[in-house]
Amino acid sequence: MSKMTRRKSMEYIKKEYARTRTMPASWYLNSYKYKYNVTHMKPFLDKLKEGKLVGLQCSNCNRVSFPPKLVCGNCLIKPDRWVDLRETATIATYTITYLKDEATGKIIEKPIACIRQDGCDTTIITELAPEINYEDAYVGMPLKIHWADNLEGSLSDIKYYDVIDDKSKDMALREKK
Amino acid sequence: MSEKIINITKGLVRAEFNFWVGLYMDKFYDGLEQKKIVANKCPKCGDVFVPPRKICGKCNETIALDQNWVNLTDTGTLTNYTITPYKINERGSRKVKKDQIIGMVQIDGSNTTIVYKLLKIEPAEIKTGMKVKIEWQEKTKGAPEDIKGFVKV
Amino acid sequence: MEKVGIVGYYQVKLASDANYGRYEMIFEAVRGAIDHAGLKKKDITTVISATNDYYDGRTISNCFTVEVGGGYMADESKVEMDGAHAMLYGLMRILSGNHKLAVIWAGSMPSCFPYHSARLYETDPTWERPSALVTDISAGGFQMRAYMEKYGVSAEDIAKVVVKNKKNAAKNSLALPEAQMADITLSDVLNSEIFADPVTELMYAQPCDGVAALLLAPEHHALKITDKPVWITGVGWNQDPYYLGDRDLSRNKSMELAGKMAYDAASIKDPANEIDVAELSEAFAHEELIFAEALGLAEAGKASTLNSGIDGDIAINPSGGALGGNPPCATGLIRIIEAVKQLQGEANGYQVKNVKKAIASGQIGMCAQNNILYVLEGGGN
Amino acid sequence: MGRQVCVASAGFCEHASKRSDVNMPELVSEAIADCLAKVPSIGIEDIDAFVNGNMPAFEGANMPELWMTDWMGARNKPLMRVTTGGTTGGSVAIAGYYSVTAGLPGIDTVLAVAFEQQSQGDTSVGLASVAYGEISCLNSLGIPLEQLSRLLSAGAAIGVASYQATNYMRRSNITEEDLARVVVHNRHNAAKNWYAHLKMPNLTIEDVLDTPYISFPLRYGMVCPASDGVCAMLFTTEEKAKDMADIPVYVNGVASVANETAILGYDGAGAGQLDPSEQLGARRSSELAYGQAGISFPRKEIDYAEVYSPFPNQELMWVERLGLFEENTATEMYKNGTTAINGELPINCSGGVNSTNAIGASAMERPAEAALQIMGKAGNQVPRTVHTSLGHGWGGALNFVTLMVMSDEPQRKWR
Repeated sequence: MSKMTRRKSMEYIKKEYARTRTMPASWYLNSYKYKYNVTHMKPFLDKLKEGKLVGLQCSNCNRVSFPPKLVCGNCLIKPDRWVDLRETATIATYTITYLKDEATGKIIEKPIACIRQDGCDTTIITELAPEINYEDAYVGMPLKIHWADNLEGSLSDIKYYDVIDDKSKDMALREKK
Repeated sequence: MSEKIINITKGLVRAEFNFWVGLYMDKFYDGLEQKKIVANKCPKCGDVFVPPRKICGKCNETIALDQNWVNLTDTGTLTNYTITPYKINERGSRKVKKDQIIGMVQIDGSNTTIVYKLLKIEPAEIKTGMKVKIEWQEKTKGAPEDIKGFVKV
Repeated sequence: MEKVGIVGYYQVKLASDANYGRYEMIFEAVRGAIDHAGLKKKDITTVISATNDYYDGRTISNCFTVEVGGGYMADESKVEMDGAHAMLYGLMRILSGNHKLAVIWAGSMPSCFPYHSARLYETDPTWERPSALVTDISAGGFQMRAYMEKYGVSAEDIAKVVVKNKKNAAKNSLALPEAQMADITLSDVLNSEIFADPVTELMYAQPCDGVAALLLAPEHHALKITDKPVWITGVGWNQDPYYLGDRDLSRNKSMELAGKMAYDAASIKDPANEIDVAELSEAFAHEELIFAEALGLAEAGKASTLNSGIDGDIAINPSGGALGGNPPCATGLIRIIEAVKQLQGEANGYQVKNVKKAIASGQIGMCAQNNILYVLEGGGN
Repeated sequence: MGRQVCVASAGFCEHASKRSDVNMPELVSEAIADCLAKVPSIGIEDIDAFVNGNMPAFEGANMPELWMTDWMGARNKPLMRVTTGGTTGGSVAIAGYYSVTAGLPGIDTVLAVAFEQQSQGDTSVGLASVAYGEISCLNSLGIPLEQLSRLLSAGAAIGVASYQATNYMRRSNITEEDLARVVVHNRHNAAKNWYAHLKMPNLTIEDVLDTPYISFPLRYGMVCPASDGVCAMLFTTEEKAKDMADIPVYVNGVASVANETAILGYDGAGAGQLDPSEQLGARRSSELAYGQAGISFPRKEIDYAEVYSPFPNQELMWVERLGLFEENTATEMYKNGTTAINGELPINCSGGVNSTNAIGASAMERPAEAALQIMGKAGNQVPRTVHTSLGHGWGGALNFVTLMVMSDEPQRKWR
């Protein structure tokens, strides 16, 4: 699939403009702070430590968020009902970025996936099992959690996601294509 | 709910910018490099701008790039000043021990003011309306810093 | 101009370093305003916010606030100025007839960003910004000196404004705790440290954390929501040129023109007698005097002689004004909310008697370069 | 009830990757001059109010409208600033519409200006800082920074559109060749438009497919450029527009519905959009805008559309989501020439965002071009008479949409 070629620039009708001097300026984001209320995350992280998954459900519209949301945008209230979630998930979307490695100058592929935990209505970015070739990934691919060896009550407890075997006729058709 | 938990994280990155000054300002900075004040003049109302501008805001008149240029002297009048211990840069602000004296100076022959430090002067001596003169940086490079500040004539 | 009503409002208590998350604070304000009016999320048709990318430390500062600000599936937009300007856009949207409930929210958290640097980013990057001498601090100093020298006003006259506002703020439970000074004296103000001579530290409105929200509805709809809506009868906004040398700093022409526009719309001929309360957002104490003169509440150079206390001839900033807490972006909106409280008779502790007409203003830029003024009436007081 | 609003004129400056000869205000003044040159009967002093906007963090200047007051001709005039990221231009145009329709005393003619001079900024840090806070919150919840920085690098490269492309390609079974065809369509159109940036009259599908991936499934050749540019639009009342322009363009419907964010939720929470190519916000916006304009069959009633598509998959997606074509048929329409300049429903004859992208201005260039097509003054004019056209904008974390429907006839009065 990935047909890498050397061609990088494309010709177009260029216009030339006089070059004037420039004045430098910077925006120092490192003198900024970001504040978050994560009180609602506490029960969720505590459960992760026990190896369990929970989502926060809005009692008005029943949508479940994982990780929990402070406010349900649909109803403008704070969701307050915890529901158990299964360990299975599906790929919601993914992409592969191609970045130049500063040191070697080689192009490296860096995949990113967003998954949707079964039984919830939100997506989150995550890591897939290292043996998965992203070029075989597809939207809707079924997954299962691979827990970390030591649970410490943070999102890193979900080490990555393993693929569940989903061989079926339509999938076979897809592979042929 | 029990005790609130507030997470505070710090930013890490920095964005760099390089502002094109444009042809009008470029000509002005060329002048500064040679320790000269180059201004331009609105052909309609006759106002003289330091630094030069493309458009006169008063008459909405576009001033052509190739004409209406005037050379001004390096003397001017102090129209306003303030003394502040605060030093501000793009990273943050802090209080410094030595107060800085900042003045608005109208270069003779111009209708605008420029803001620079007043040097070698005691706060008690300063009066608005007094005559001041540019103190040039020894090495100029075509930037606002070429003018070190203003001194009393 | 058709009538548009203010039907609900909410302001988070100001704090210099609030124990709040950003989204939590916005949610509290918006939810508070909706509850205050007794409405639901589905009633919201449009949301206008006022934040600033450089204040929030992120590009598209309204990108992630859609859900907490009530904007989900609503017609949403952001005004990158003061909250009072956001209300202007909300007002336009209501007047268009396309919308029947507008949520306006505004605010920021200066405890999280270098405020003066963010203001420095406003200056001309090709000329003034590299040397960083034109700043919000030095501009305030220039402005006060220009005003004092032109009209022969003394520093004591300006310190009196600080004393009045800080004492007023002490009665306002939502004001910044550090700015609530019931026992402040003239000499405290004059002897506080130099900020930008002749401005002293106490003459400057300290930026602080805060968010405010407000609801607008067209006339027929407003009457269904509340029995004492406050009507917007006039609005004017205007902008001065940028370079300080192009302006006469001793007066504020943009406020004069904004005032004229708003007064014309509200058919106010004699502002000094017709207006009962003025809530003006002053970044410095002297700006209150300059604004009062620009708005025709006093003759040029004579604003310091006004009796502008809560029981005075015309109450200016009975809530304490911006000197009682100045959350960037929210200040103007809070001024409007305070004026609404006065008209509805709900300003507990600092209520002015018999208020029929009130004005409220918002500003942005160095030396209040862009100003907006509202004339508010009604409220059933 | 609001007044009828017309677009009297629209103007641009020349777009290029580096407008190094001018500073920001000077660039803005060029577009304003072009805009006013098309309405010779009025001058800058006849404008009652201004609306202004850009994407400030891309340019390192906070509230640049304060600085450029004089260059815009806005000295001692009412001015409002609206910024909403990628949709800034569209939001500014909509704010211009609302300023006129509100009927505030003395505000009849409003000039809306949107601009961007990206060459002086740091677009990648600017884009990354959109989500910087959310990323650091996720990091504090335990996701390693290395993984998050990949998310940022994808974001910085081409926004969040590559995720959207994955989803869209899965849904509609299109190939990369279909994407390349859209690119060729746009760049050929751009070659005929005077102010456009990437003018490639001889581009072929093979050329596009011969470039490396930037972010799967998007290739280097498919991605929009970063331009410096300005767009200005003049809004006024029906009566005044009739004096100013030969063919006044009536603005009949506007909408800018916001959705939950995609890919990243606020505060480290889950993101609400499950499928970023679903675009509920766009669907709701088109319902609203078409409703206001009295359009029941967009496919039949709209003659010309300018959609905001930095990436080709988006162009295909938007025309479907906005109801211009049935789902999964857009590719076919590009193949059979329906969307070409002499086709049944020409799309992006200006070259679109894919050829010219001054981010803050782009979303305004769409309604501006759509209006000029009705007036018959566009850079790459459709030969057939255009009666009703559409200008669209997109931005944020795939969650903002702006829409403006215009026509040569006034709004139906049933509303």
